[in-house]
Amino acid sequence: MLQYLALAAILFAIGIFGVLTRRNAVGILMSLELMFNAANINLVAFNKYIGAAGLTGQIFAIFVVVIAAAEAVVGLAIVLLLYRNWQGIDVDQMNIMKW
Amino acid sequence: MNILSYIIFFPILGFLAILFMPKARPNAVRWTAAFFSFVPMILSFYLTYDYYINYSSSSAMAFVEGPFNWISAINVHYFLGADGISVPMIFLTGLLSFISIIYASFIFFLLLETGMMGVFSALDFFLFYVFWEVMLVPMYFLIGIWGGPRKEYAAIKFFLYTLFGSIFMLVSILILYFTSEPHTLNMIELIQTAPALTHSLQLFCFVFFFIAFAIKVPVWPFHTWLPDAHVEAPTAVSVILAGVLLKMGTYGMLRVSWPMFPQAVRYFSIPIAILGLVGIIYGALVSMAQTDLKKLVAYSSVSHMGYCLLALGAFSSVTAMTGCMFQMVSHGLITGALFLMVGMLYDRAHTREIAAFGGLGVKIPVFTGLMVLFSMASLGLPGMSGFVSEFMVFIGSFGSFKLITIFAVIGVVLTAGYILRMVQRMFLGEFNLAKWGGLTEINLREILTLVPLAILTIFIGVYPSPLSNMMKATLENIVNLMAR
Amino acid sequence: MEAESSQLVFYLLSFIIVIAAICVVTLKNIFHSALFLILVLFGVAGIYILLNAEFLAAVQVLIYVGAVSVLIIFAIMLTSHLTSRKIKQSNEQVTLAVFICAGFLLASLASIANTVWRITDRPMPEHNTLTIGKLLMNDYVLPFEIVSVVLLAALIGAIVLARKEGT
Amino acid sequence: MTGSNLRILIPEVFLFLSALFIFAYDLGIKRKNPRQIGYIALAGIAITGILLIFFHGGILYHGMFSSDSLSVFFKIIFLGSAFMAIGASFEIASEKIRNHRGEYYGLILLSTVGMMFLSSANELLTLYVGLELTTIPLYVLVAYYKDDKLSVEAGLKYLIVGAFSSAILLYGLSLLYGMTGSTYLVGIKINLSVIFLTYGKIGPGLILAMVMIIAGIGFKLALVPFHMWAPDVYQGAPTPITGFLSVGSKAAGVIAFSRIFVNGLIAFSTDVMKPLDWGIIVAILASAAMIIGNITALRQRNIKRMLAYSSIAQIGYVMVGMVAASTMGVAAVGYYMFIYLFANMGAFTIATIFNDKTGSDDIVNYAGLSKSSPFFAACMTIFLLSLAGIPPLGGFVAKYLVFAAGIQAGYTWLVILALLTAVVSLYYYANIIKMMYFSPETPAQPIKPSLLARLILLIAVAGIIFWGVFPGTILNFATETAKVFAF
Amino acid sequence: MLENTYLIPFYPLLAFVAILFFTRWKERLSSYISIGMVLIALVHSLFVLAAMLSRHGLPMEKAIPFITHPSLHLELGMYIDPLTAVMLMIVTIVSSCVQIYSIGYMHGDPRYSRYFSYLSLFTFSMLGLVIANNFFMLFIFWELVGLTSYLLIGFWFEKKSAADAGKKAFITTRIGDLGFIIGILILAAYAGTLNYQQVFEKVASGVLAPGIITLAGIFIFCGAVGKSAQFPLHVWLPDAMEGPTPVSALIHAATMVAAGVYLVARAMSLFVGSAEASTAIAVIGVITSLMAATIALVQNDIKRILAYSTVSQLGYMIMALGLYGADTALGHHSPGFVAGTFHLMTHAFFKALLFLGAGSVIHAVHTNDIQDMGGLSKKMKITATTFFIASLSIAGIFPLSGFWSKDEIVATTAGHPVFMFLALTIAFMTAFYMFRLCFLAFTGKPRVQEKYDHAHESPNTMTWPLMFLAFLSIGAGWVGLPWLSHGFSSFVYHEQIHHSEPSYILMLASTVVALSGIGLAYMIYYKQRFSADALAEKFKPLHTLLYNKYYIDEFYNIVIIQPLLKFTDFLWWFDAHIIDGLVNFVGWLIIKWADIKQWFDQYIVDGAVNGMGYACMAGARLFRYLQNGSLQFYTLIVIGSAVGLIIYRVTSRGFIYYLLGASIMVLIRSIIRTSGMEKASTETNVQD
Repeated sequence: MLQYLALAAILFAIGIFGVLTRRNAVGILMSLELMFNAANINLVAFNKYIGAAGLTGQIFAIFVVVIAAAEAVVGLAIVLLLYRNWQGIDVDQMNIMKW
Repeated sequence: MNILSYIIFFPILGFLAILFMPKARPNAVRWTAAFFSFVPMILSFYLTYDYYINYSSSSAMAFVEGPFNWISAINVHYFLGADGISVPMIFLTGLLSFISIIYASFIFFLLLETGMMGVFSALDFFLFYVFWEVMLVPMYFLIGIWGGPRKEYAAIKFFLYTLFGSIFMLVSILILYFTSEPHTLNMIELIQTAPALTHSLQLFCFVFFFIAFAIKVPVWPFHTWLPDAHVEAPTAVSVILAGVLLKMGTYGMLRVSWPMFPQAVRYFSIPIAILGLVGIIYGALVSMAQTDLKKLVAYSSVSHMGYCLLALGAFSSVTAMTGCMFQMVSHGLITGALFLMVGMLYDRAHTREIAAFGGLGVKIPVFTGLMVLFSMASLGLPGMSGFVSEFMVFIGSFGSFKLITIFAVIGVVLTAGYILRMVQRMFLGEFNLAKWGGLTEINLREILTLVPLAILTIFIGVYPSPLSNMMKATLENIVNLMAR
Repeated sequence: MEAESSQLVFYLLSFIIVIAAICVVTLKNIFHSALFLILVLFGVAGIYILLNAEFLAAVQVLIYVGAVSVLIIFAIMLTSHLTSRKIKQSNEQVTLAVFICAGFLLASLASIANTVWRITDRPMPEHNTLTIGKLLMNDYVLPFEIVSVVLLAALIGAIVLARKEGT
Repeated sequence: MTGSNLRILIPEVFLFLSALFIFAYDLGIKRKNPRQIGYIALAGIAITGILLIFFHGGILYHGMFSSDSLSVFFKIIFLGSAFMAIGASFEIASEKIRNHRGEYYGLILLSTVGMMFLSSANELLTLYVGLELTTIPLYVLVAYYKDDKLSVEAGLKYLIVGAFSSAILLYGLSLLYGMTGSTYLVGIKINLSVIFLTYGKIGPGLILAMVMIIAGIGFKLALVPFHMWAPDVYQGAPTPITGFLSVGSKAAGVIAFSRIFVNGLIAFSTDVMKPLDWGIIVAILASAAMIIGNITALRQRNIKRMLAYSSIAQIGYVMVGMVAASTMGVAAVGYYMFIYLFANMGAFTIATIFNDKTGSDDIVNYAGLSKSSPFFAACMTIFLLSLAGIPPLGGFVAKYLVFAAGIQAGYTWLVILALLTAVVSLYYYANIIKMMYFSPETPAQPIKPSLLARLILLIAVAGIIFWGVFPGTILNFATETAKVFAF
Repeated sequence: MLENTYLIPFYPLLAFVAILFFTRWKERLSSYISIGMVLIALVHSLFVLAAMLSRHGLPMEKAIPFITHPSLHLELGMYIDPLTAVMLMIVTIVSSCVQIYSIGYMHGDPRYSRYFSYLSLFTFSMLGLVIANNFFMLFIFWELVGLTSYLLIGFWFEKKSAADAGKKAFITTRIGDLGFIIGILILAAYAGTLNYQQVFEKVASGVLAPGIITLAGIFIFCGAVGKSAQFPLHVWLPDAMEGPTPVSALIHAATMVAAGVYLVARAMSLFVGSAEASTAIAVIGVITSLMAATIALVQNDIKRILAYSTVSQLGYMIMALGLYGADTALGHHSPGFVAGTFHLMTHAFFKALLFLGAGSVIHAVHTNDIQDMGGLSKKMKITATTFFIASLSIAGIFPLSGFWSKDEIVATTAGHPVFMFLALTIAFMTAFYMFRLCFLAFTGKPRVQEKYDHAHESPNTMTWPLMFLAFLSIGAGWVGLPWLSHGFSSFVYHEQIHHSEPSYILMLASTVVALSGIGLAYMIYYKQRFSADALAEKFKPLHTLLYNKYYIDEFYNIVIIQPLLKFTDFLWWFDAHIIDGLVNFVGWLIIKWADIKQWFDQYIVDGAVNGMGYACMAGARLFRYLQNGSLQFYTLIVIGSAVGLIIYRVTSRGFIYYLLGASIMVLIRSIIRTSGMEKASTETNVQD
């Protein structure tokens, strides 16, 4: 089981890296998907090895997939707004408010 | 009979009433404010009289109300009562509040009065703390709105400084609450149980309470808010500030710290007395350097309240404690009057620079006479209250601290020094006709505000035993509690 | 034997997922990143199958590929004039990010390795798709309903935001 | 299976239906009267509140949804904050939100539905889904001024950081599930102790899980250091939404936190289980929140940013009650949030109105407000003083309770720190009061808020004063909620 | 009448109140009320004296409680014994004379009524002081006396010198009172009471340790030092001459300054318990006396001469009392007590007369400088005559009153050769400077003609008191004639009657000394055999020293007052800057922290992201536009701190590494950014 967890951790870390470094808003959203997937791997792995009696983990994962999609939808809508307002989606530009 | 509750909450009614009054009629506001502080004053007089006649023989709380459940979840009760140390303070508060409102009818005074009266009669720690803090806000507004050129600085400094002090009190209150079994905030019960705390915890709580009270007093070196607040505050506010608010610190010590932490007081008695001594000398010396009359009076408060602390250091002497109480009352009367007079002068001359005046005795003899009277009272002239209190402080504390008291006596000379120097530079000497020719003598209203203070000052100085008897039983009880 | 082969498959899939994920977060061309993301998602679906979650794998492929195709469209649409240029796609905190990610990885791997896991040897039930369906309609009907509201909210929100106003 | 108990879902369902009705109504009736929809939303909230009185108590789906006193208490807070946010929105609805007014109100209601579900959730999945339902409409609402760069930027920041935190939270939740094999908090609690009793240890995975969950919920709470988004988002978002974020959304975080930690992980609240305890972590974060929040607020010139930092600090105080993990602590947290609802929503309502009338969020522009609009200034003063914790206002009792709980739990250092920072906080609160009252300037024209806004302000003021002086009712209720947790 | 002695102080008090509140606007009436009341007091005092005589000096005491405490009982009361009765007489007589005299002297003064109210208040205080039965009450009136003397000295407060003098008097005496209070505190602490008789009983019974008695005695004596203008606190008295002359007569000759002597006499039972304290008193007394006498030799201001003379005479009395205490403590007999008190009485009369006479002169010529006078005896017969009588009396010429009392003092020194020598020296000098004054002022040619022309005899209200006092100056001493059954000493005594046998040798010696002093003055200033100026020139350093009063004022100014004022200024600075500064600094620090944080955000955080060199760059704005990924920085913080917390809880050492690593990263980042600036900027250009 640990190998799955390790995979999830690595994937999660890569996702974090993406969120931290991607300048492109869509890129950040993609990285977020990686993180959600990593968590899902965890859930499903646990479901198999620990919570075998039920399917809670898998069901959890299904919900996560749906929610991730919902967030992606809203996220893309906001990205669209960004594009309208800034003519670009480089998040480095989104720094009017600071300090 | 809920006389204490009436005294406390009547002013609030006035505040609310005035809030809903049309602003266009200042006279109506003035009369309403006067009325709503007049009634508590009369009640406080009655209370004092009643206490003196009927209750002063025992140390038990009189006029007790409660304890009624207030916030049952945290054992907070509505619990009021008055004894020999609170009754004189209530009297003083009632009198000075009315005088201040007569002098300048700021409606925030009514809120302030509620807070002050509440502090002096609360017997539940929560209630005590609430009233303690409640005063800050109206005071903040009073200084901030109507104050002098640096009012904003002074107001926030006062607010932050005293709040800073009181948070330590809150921590201690909570510790006391949780260490008592069963948990209680009842001061009377805590006085019985608190000395059973471990030594270190007692010291801890004591120090925390002390910081809170010391800032209010103000004890050197926590005094720096005071000159700023006083100088910037409008006259009537200074009166209340000096007359009542400063007394809360020493009142708190007498009511809370001393009976609850006798071991800690014993442990710290010498440092306390030294702080008092430093306050006396330091305050007097710094007063001497002042060029602003109001600042001079303000710093003299530091000096005078030092006597209280010195007396409190001599915890085992009833005489010292009585001296402390006397000093509180007398300082309230005298400094209140002095601030009033400074204000009256300022209203006319628009300056408080001592050097700007000279020889005013020629032009405004009545004012000068009263000023000299209160100055003399301030420097502890026999026949006036200041002398009795200082003398008793000395006698009481000499038993415990010989050397410290001897040094403290030097304060008497220093006080005479700066007071006389002030009187001489302002009222004696050559009169500058060109500059102050238009100065007017004080009017009847102003005289009437001062006369009660003068009469009381002299009365206490000449015939102190009523006041002394009023608080004797209570103070003896405190001293006995201290022996635990 | 079966176990060994599944191990092999796992490592293969893992390798693909990790490499693809790294590509997703580092490639300069956002379009390529998106394609690699699809690869990752397929890989994860494979992992799900390994973990006896066939239904989830199907959901993964259906929804994610749907969602990600939208992402790709967006990516192309919004960055068409950027992708052609060779510009940095990552910002200035890369090294710090690497450090923190490494820290996270180390910490989490160490934690996971030292933690007590109560691994049961009971086998997974077969045909769990049916069970999942039943569960969703019974025990998990409440979150199911909530998630439907989430979707509704997301849709309405997206429409509100995305719509161009009267101009 | 527990069909008879389905009635406890009625308030949530009704609120959801009101939202749907608003969407439909807005489509059908073409916004002749912009206020109409607002009133419908207010009515929906009010009726939901009434329904809540009749339909509560009981559990559904093995405790997945439990309508206990704790949840009811927080639901009242959510509904209150939604009510006040919508009330305040009237001021901006006519000017700034020309289109999609219905969606605006509907999304607020949907978010509130999410909070209500969240507050009842005793199971990780429901909790997570409820949290998402709370958050996703807010992403949209924050960016609702679509042509305003600030608002969009705020939306982006909120979305990215929010989704990021959501993923982190999910990772933590998955670990928690993996360690215990259960998503029910009761199961988690039991299984963890079983593991500990069986194996003699649990392992650092729990730390990983706890920190990840704290980080995830910390986003909702704007708890330092997960607060970085808050000032920007608060500044950019429409002001009523900012208020809603700072109260409703925070309260949602608070209840999620208390459900997971104070209920599920209660065994790990003290250092008995060192290093697996979360108490010290939260205490550190709380102190950081109080310090950073209060100090950074000192020099803010924008009232919304200032209130953002202030609310960052406020959550630090709440967390002091939380780390106490006791009956008193939970009661204190509940009471705190209740008063905070009035004070903070009130302050934001005033900021909304002020911005609407003057177009400015700068504190400098509040100068002399007491002369032109005394009522307005007086209300603001009371809100600020309550936030600062000055008696006899509610904020004082709230702080008192929180600190009492802290002292009781032995966190004396934390309480002293909290008190010290409270003194600091007074400075910036008083700064606004100073502007309003002490400044010699006189603004050109008085600000005349609408009747509804006045009413809301009056209710908030009355609530702060009344429940400050007589905290008994609310406090008893809050103490009652603590019985949900078995301490 | 004896039982009602306590009423005596109240007569003048009544006058004070009446004048202050009711008759202030009617000047004549005010003065009449004042005088009437003091006369009533005088009559009452006479009755008291008579009653006292009739009961052979049996004391009586009466008291009411002031404050009652278990540890301390303070009371207000009266204690009447012969000493009290005599003091009452002295005070009321001198006061009456002075008040009557003042009618003329103060005529036309704008604050005429107030002057009389002050005089009444002073008389009240002085009488209260006299009848007190305990140290506490004594102290109360002691201070009130100080206050009224302040008011009276500074009566012409428009004159800066007068106001200054009043202040100086008050403060200087208060310094003495400091010791007095401490003495009282010691008594209260160790004896537990402040009542005279109870304290004395404890002293006599040996309850109090000798050390305590010495300490208490010396401290109480400090009060007397201040009030009686003894060295080193004598500096206020000469300055106090700025007040109206009758005031000088009343306060600084007859009554207030005598209060110190009275205190020593009153507390004699205490001092006899300690030879050390008594000796100290005697030494102080003689030093004062000698010093003041030498100063008086060269002064030119008529009132100052008299002032120094007063100081000198008071020192004389103090010395006598001190010697008595010392002798009695050692078991010897001594006439010192009687001598001191006797001289107190006679001195009161002739010194009052001298001052009033001086006032008469000043009234006439409007100058204080005796060098500007001369030949006034022709124009002012009564004044001149009475002045001469008083001078003879003070010089100790038989049979004037001064002779008898002075003689007793000299007799007291019999066992102490040094004291005796000094006493005689002082007597010589006294005679010399008094007659120097007389001759310069009243005889010879007028030195300033216009002043002389202007001079005239004073009105009757002024001359009558002069004559009455002259009569007393002559005859008051006769009550103590050794041959008339020792009238005074058998009435006023301490513990036991002690009559000193008249020592004719001593009488002769002192008369010779006095006469030679007069003779020398006669030679120099009347006959002008020697030139005074030449003498002054010859002993110039000494003359300068004396003329400048040993530079004591200057010494105090330089060593005490100026440093003190400097110190207060420093403290004020200290308070405003250091203590307050500390408070403000903390506040400033907190606020600054916000700034620092902002600065941190602006430069460090940005810098970490943007590169430190951003501030140095010319195209900083452009660069900033490109960078500041604040959003991602937020996420960085979120995950970074989460990871930090995890590591912190898992392994504390790892946490340190983590922190270290993170900070190194930030550092490296900044360095890289600084060096890699150009690349970044080119990239910017590409994008644009």
